[in-house]
Parts: sequence; C-alpha cells; structure tokens
Amino acid sequence: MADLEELYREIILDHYRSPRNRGELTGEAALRAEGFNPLCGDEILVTLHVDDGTVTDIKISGQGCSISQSSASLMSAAVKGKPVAEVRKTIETFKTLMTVHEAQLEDAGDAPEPEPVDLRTLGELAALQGVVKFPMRIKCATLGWNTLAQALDDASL
Amino acid sequence: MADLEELYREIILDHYRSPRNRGELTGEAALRAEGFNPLCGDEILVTLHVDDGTVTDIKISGQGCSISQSSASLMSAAVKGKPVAEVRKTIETFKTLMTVHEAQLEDAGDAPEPEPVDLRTLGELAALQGVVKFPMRIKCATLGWNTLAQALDDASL
Amino acid sequence: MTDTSPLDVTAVRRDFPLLSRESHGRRISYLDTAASSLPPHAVVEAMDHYYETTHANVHRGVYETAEEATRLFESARTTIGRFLGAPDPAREIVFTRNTTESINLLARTWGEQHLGEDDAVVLTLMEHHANIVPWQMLAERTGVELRFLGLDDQLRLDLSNLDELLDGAKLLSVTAMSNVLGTVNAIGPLAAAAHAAGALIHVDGAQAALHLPHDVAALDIDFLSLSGHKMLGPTGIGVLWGRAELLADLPPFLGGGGMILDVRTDRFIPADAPQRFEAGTPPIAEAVGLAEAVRYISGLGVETIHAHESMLTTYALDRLEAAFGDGITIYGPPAGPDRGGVISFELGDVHAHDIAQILDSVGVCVRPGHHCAKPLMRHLGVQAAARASFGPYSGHDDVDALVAGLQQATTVFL
Amino acid sequence: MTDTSPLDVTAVRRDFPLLSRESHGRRISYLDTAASSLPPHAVVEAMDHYYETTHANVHRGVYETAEEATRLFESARTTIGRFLGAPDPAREIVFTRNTTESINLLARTWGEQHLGEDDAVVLTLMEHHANIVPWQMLAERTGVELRFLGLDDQLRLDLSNLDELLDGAKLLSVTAMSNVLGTVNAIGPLAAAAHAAGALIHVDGAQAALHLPHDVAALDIDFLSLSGHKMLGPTGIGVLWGRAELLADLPPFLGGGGMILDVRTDRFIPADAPQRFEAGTPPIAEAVGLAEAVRYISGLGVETIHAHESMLTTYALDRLEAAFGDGITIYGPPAGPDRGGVISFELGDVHAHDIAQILDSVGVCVRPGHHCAKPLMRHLGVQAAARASFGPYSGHDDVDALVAGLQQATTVFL
Ligand SMILES: Cc1ncc(COP(=O)(O)O)c(C=O)c1O
Ligand SMILES: Cc1ncc(COP(=O)(O)O)c(C=O)c1O
Repeated sequence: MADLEELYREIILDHYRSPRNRGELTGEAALRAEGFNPLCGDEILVTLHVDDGTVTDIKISGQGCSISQSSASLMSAAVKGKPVAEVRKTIETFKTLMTVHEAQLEDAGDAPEPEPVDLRTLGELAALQGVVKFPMRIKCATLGWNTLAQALDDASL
Repeated sequence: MADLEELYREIILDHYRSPRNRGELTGEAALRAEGFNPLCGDEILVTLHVDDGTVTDIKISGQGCSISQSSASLMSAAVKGKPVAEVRKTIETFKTLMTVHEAQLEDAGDAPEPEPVDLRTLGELAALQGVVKFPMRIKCATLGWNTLAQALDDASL
Repeated sequence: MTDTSPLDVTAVRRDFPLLSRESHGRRISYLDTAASSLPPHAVVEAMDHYYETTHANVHRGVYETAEEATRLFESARTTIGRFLGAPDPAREIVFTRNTTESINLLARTWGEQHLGEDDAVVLTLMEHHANIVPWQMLAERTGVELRFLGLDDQLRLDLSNLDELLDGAKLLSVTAMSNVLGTVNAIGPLAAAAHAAGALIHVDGAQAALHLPHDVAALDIDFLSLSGHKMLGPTGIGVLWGRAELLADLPPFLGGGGMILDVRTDRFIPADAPQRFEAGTPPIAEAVGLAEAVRYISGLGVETIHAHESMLTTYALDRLEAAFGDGITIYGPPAGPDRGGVISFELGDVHAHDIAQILDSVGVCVRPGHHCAKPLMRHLGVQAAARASFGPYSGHDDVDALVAGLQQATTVFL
Repeated sequence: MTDTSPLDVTAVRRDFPLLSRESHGRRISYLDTAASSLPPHAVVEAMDHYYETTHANVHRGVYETAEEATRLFESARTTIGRFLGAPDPAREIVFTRNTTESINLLARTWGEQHLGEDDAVVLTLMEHHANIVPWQMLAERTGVELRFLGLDDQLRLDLSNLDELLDGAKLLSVTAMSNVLGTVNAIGPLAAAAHAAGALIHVDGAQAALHLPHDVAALDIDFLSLSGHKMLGPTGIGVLWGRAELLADLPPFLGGGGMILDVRTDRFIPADAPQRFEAGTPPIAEAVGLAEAVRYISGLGVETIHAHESMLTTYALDRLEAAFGDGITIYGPPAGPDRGGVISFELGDVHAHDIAQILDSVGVCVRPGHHCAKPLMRHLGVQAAARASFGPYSGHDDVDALVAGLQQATTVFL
C-alpha cells in the first residue's frame, strides 16, 4: 500500500481531476500528434503552437487512466512558454527517469545503467517518480511525452 | 526380444529375401495403383489382371522394409487366382486383424472391440500377426493391401 | 448469503498451486480466467511426466519412447475430440497454437478457397479481435464483404436482421460467449439459420470451452476454435475442429515436414487432414497437457462448473449493485442462464487501469482495457473497462475481496 | 579408445531424467537428438514454476502475477536474443511454434512483399522440407523461381555455380547444418556471397542451434529460424530472428489480438515488430522454458558441446567402419570440424525401418526414413536411411550400443 500511495500522490490525483491545458488547438498553425497505448486503449491528442522557437500554447485531449492523464497535464504545464530546445531536454530527462525501469522490465538486468536523473530539475514532474515501481504503468506515464516528441519531430523541430 | 522374433518370423524374412510375384504388369488391361507410406517413405506399385471376376495375375514392385515387402508378397500369393469377391474378403479380414491394434494406437481404449479374426482362415498370412505388437509397423503391413483395394476400387470391382 | 454451490471450491482450489501463493501479503483472488485460466497440478504433472519419461518426436520413430509419444499425442486428439462431441476425432481435430491461429487457418484455407468479391462473412459486434482481423486480412486479399450483427439493449445479439445479413453470406462466424459481456449466444439456432441460408457456421469457442457444454454434433456446427490456456490447459496449443468432409477438401495452410506425402524440388503432395494442417513438429507436450485438462474438466463436469459460475455471477452482480448502485455501470445481460461468469464494468470516474492497480494491491487480479474487442467497446462507448471473470476455483470470498477493493478504490479517487 | 571429452557426460546425464528410464530392460541410448532433443530437468522445472506461481496472460494485466509473467516472457526474448548475438532482441526476436512456422512467416510476409515472377530464391539440395515447401507454396502464389544449389561428392554444398544461381536472386535460404548428412555449412561466406549479389540470406538454424556457435551479427545474416525442441527446450515454441529494420517493414502474418494498435469494423492498424507477428496468446510457458534451455546450453558452452559431439562422431564413424567395412554406407562428409553429430547410413540389405526396430529392442533409439528431406534422399538414391544423432548427453557407450545392435541386426537378416 505504501507503493500505491507513492503512485497516487495528491498532485497526480489533482491533475487527473482537474487537467491543465485541456482541449485542442485548431487552425493551420497548430502542430498535432496522436498517441495510443494499445495495451490499455489510452488515446491522447497533443496540439501546440510554436512561435519563434518557443512553445507558446499547448492543449491536451483524449482519454486515459489517472497516470496518463495527469502526466500529460503536468507535461503541458511544464513545457508551456518554454523554448523548444528546453522542452526537448525535459522530454529526454523525463523519459530517462522512466526508461531506467522500462529496461528492467525487458531485461535480466545486465544492461548498462543509464545516468541517474536529478529529480530537482523536474519540479512538479518529480511526483511521477512513484510510477517507476509499477513497470506496467510506465507506458501510461510516457504516452503524452512520446506524443509531444512526435509532434515536434513531424515539424522537424 | 521374444516380440521381435514374433515380428521377424522366418516366413516373413523368406518373403522379404525372395519376394513372390515381383514386377509390373503393363498394357491397357492391367489395373494399377500406387501406395505410399509418408512416414517412412515406403512405396509400392500393385498391378493386376482381372478376368471374368478373377485375379488372374498380380505383380508387386516398389521399395520398403521387410514388413511392407513381405506383406505385399504374401498378399500376392494369397490373392492370385482367387475371385475378386474372395479377395475383397481377405483384404477385409487382414485389415481387421491389423485395425484392432491400430485403433488402440489412437485411442484411450474405450472404443468397441471389433470382431476377433479367426487366424486359421488366413493361412500363411497369419505369420504377420506378430506385427500387431508393433503399432508403428501396422501401416507397413497394410500398405500393399490398401493399395490393392485402391486398384479394385478404381476399377469399380 | 453464500448459496450452496454444486462445487466444493475449497477442494478444487487445492488442485491449483498458484492459488496458494500470496500477492502483496494477501490471499490471491484470481479473477482473470477470461484472459487465461490457471492449470491444475495434474496438467503440469502430465506434461512433466511426458518430458521426463517419454519425450520424442512423434509419427516417425519406431523406438519405444517415440511410439509412446505418438500414442499419447494421438490419444490426446481423441480425448479432446470426444470432449467436443466430434464424430471422428482422428480426422477432425487439428492442433494449432491458439484460437487465433485456428481462425487464421480457417480464413486462409477455407476462406481463400470459397470467398471472393461477391461473397460475405457475417460476424458480430461482440467478437474478439481474433475473430475479426483474420477476416479483414482475407477481405483485403479477396474483397469478401464483412457484415456485423448488432446487439440489442441488453447486450445480446440482435437477431432481428439475421436473415437479411445471412442473405448471400457463405459463413457466420460467432463467439459462443463474449469475453467482455459474458453474453452466451444460442449456437443451435444460429447454426440452423446459417445452414438455412446456405452458409456454414464457425464458432469461436475460446471463451466458452471451460464453462459451457459443447457438442459439435448436437449443435450441428461446421467449425470450432479453442485455446488450451483458457480451459485449464497449457499455453502454446489450440484446436480447430472441423467436419471431416470439410477439412478433407481444404488446401494446406503452412508448408513443411509432417504435412506432406511427397516433396520434389518442383512440387509437393500434401497429406490428408488433420496432418495437412500441422506443419512441423507439433506442440506434443501441450497436447498431452490439454488432454489432461479436458479430463480434469470432465471430472468436475462442465455443467457443474457452469452452475457454479452462474451462481457466483448472480452473487457478484447483486453485491456490486448493492455496494455501488448507480455509481457502477456493468456491461452485459442480467444474471441468468445466458450470462457467463465475466463481469466488465466502469466505476464512476475511476479509470479501469487505476481500478486494476488498486485491486492488485489487495491481491485481487482483474484486467483493465479493451479486452481485444475494440469494435464492441466503441459500440458501448467505453474506452477501457475493468473485467472480473470466474473459473471453477473462484468463490464467494473472491467476490467479497473484489467489492472491498473497489470500495477502497472509490476512497482513493474520492 | 575413448578420447577424453571436454564434457563430463555422466554428470550431464544426471540433468536429463528421461535417460534414467529403461527401454526393453536396457539402459536407453537416445540417439535421436536431430529429431528432438531431451529437455534437462531445469527446463521442465522452470515451466512448472511458471505455471504454479506466476501464470497469467501477458502484456495486458497490471496485477502482480501478470506483471511477473510479462517480465519473464519479455526477458526470455532478451535471453534468447543475446544467445544468438542479436543486436536488439526486444525488437528482433519473434516467437513462433517451430522452425517450420518461422519459415512460413518469412515466406508469407517478406516473400509475398518482395518476390514476384521475375525473382528467384536459392535453396539447396540438402534442405529440410520446412525450408522447401513454404517456398513452393509461395511460388504457386507469386510465380517466384526456386533454384537449388547442388552437392559435391563429399556431400558438402557445391559452391562452383553459387554466383550464377544468385544472379537475379533476392534470397538465399540455407540450413546451417544438414539433419541427414551432418554437413555444417559455412554461413559467413554464404552470407557474403548473397549480399554481394544483392540478395538477403535466411539461415535454417533448427539443426545447428544446440551444437554450433551462432552469432547473427558476426555472421552478418538477415534472418534465422529455430525450434525450441531441438535445443533442449520445450515443444510448441520456435523463433524467427530478423534484423530490426527488415522486420519493421514487413506486413502482418496472422491477425488477431496482440498484433494490433487499433481495430474498427472496417479496418485494423497493426502493431510494431515483433508483436505484429505474434497474434493471440503466445507460448508463454514455452518461452520461459526455452530461455532456461539457452541458459543451460550456455552453461555447458556451445563450443564444448560441439567439441564433444565432434569427438563422438569421429569415434562412431571409426567404429562403424571397422565393424561393417563395405557393408555400411554412410552419407555425409568425413569426420572433421564441418561434420556435425548426425550419422545416416544404410546397412547392407537391412531396411532402415528394420534396423531401427531391432535397435529399439536393445534400447537404442535411432530414426529411420526420409528425415523430411526427400529431394536430398532422391539425390542420394536412397529411399530410407537410419540416422543416429548426438546431443551433449550422448557418450561412447551409446555408440558402442549402436554398433552392437547393428551387429545383431545383420544376424537377423543374414
Ligand atoms: C534442418 C531442419 N530444418 C527444419 C526442421 C523443422 O523443425 P520443426 O519441425 O521444429 O519445425 C528440422 C527438424 O527436423 C530440421 O532438421
Ligand atoms: C472470445 C475469444 N476469442 C478468441 C480469443 C483469443 O484467444 P487466443 O489469444 O488464445 O488465441 C479470446 C481470448 O482472449 C477470446 O476471449
């Protein structure tokens, strides 16, 4: 149960109940990407505006569990207003935090350990670290992030 | 080893070493059928003449183990000169002898037992009864017989 | 409160070693039988015994263990065929990997032979992906039309336009029981309707095999697919049953050893059914295990299992209703003889994934997601549902643990 | 006389329970490893442990046993991939039923995508039916031409016209070791020749997996097929390894659950490799067992196994020669590093079937027949041969029992 409380921290439940930046940006200028978690059916749509190398607006829609929804909500708050380069870095940092443990899922364990992540650089996002104890939920937590990366990739940003 | 001696009786080895009615009947009038044992690669060609409802001649060719060869040789000796109706009966009798045990191979054993065969009606063929203790060899023993039946069937005899 | 069951669940559980393990310090409540059932010890032991005393490749050896292995393998065919009421098991039971492969085999052989642009296959909206995607792949290749029978508002098949859909169809392919709704379909009448329309019927028996009596001859069906791991058997084996005269006419599926009469560099001659469809070394130990599973099921009695699970389903539906009222949405027909032991639900705003996670922490195993039935989920308008499903080893205490765990979930997400 | 082996056969045998059984009152001499190897106790135990503590369907459950089952299943992929030297096991190892299915998968996906009337596939005269019939079935559908590399008089591949055959070919599909001749093919140079001609190379590794070191990256091959039951693992599982970028481009093989991203009534979207090729519930326990088999093999060391079997092969060839001289015809290259532990022979006029039967009566297990290599048998001009084949548990005493049994066979058929 202690692990479970780590997973469902108050901040996560808060972002789940009241997701930030909910909705969809339309119009030509909006970048967009859709993400899927085939295992549980979670779907996400990330739309954003990038002006002058900065993410000026971002909206999230779709359906999913508390982890995928709150992670996307936390992500939107973390990247809004940030330069793309910094966003890219945050994505990498977050994914590293998760991948360490994803690797453990697929592996007998003798792969080289990735660099540990300094949690302080993550701010509120650090609340998601409880997820790593639940390997099956990691794909929930990374869904929004992978989708954002996809949107940036598609626009060659 | 006792079972093995039952299998390789002298009469069987004799028919294997010196097969009777070896060869092939050619010409329009000859009935023919080819048989195959896909498990071990045995091949047999049965050709025969039927005149006035009687098997006037029969020849066997092909390759195979001592059981398939001697069984075909014994068969040729048993049916040559016999009326088709009687040949059909001999085929049935022989196959019943073998099927009892073939059924055991495929079965947990609660199928109804077929009628026992009176070995005295089989003459020299009774030498093949040792085969029934070796279920994997039954298909060897019946190969020639099934092929003969096929030739008769094809000619609607 | 706990109606007397025809099964002595405590005794049954002793046969299932996994049930004596703990999970997060709790007794495990395994409520995921619809995904995969647990194997009783006897099944595992039958396979061990095979591996440790008898293992050899089948069909071609004359030495003692190879003969025994062949006999065990072929008698597994007979045992399973008899269990299904197959008239001629030795010619009608094809071993595959799972239900999915069985259906692909059917689509690739019978389907490619018989279905073209002007033909149609009738499926239903409650099918598992295993009974949809192989037909979609066939449709891509041959242009055959796929039609879907809908559902009524109690989530049973809506038969009102069945005859219309069957008009011009060559096959009706339908599940005997929904793995999401628990709906049990009346196969006999469906078979009669299909045949009256000149179509054949294939039954996806994956979900029903453990829980419902089957008799392919009495039901008068043409093909049936099963998975070992959903009927107390091992993984790695499935069955396609087909009427002997139908199988006899089908082209081969996969090519290789065991399915041929002869091979030359420029051609091959296929063997007869069922060997024609079993290319390569078959799942031998798995066949031995599945035969043992079938014996175990017959020992308990499929009718008894069904009665037990029906009672448990009624109990669970009542308790969930009493505990959560309007807060819970349960997808499936009301309790009754055509309601199998599968309960899919949504609980207020708590996502299925979170429900399953919280239940896990108290040892209760349920499955969240789309359950490989996305067309059905779209029809229901749900993205993911939590599903609890029963087996002969499930008891009232498992239902109680489920309800208690769900109560806890609602407090976390209050 | 008995050269010292790098393996302690007595100790190895203790790991194989079947070897302690008797057959017809004799110690069993299992000389049929080329058909199917025996599983060590550790493999059976790993599967038992899985079934009795962990079993659950993979990939979709969040409860503890389902997570553990998924981890075991996916780590089996990694373990097996590493054993093969695969650069990216998680994306490159596809679980199938057996080698036969692996090759059919390749022919159905890559083959249908890339091979048409103007293309050719190069096979060899020593291929198993598993590496012939799937290509013949493909040729029937697409018109692709099949070419066969011949053999030299020592029954090695005749490479003199390799470049000619490869000209215009898109694939060379060749066995790493013949299951009849014991010939070990030099895969590295074949891969280089294929690539130089613009073709890909698929290696049938069924026969070699237990006996020869594999390193797909070092050999620079494109696809590799294996069977669990020929490498001390369970029945019901095989592997197709393919380079990640090649697998990524292939269309799906079978349709169903687990291989999709989304399904609607009118279309589906396939998942990525390797899941795209694993429709339905996979052989989970079997993957766990195969990973354990691979650990067992690595524990002994493939090189060590190879050295042991080489020594035994030399011993057997010498003894057979000494005992029967011109009376025996042995098919295969002379003893040496490119001669694996498979000895097929004819003994005077005694048919292979009778040889095997007589050997059985003294506890010696050999296999008679065409060994699913009819084109090779036609080339050799033999209808059936007896075959003795070795594993890490085979010893000099097995060879001695073989020779003694054969002596007896000659007296029965004098
Ligand atoms: C060289 C070779 N390839 C393929 C196979 C087929 O293996 P499986 O029957 O496991 O598919 C065999 C097994 O006999 C073999 O020896
Ligand atoms: C109704 C139904 N059909 C088919 C399947 C597929 O079974 P398998 O994955 O064993 O092929 C399932 C299993 O989830 C099912 O419930």
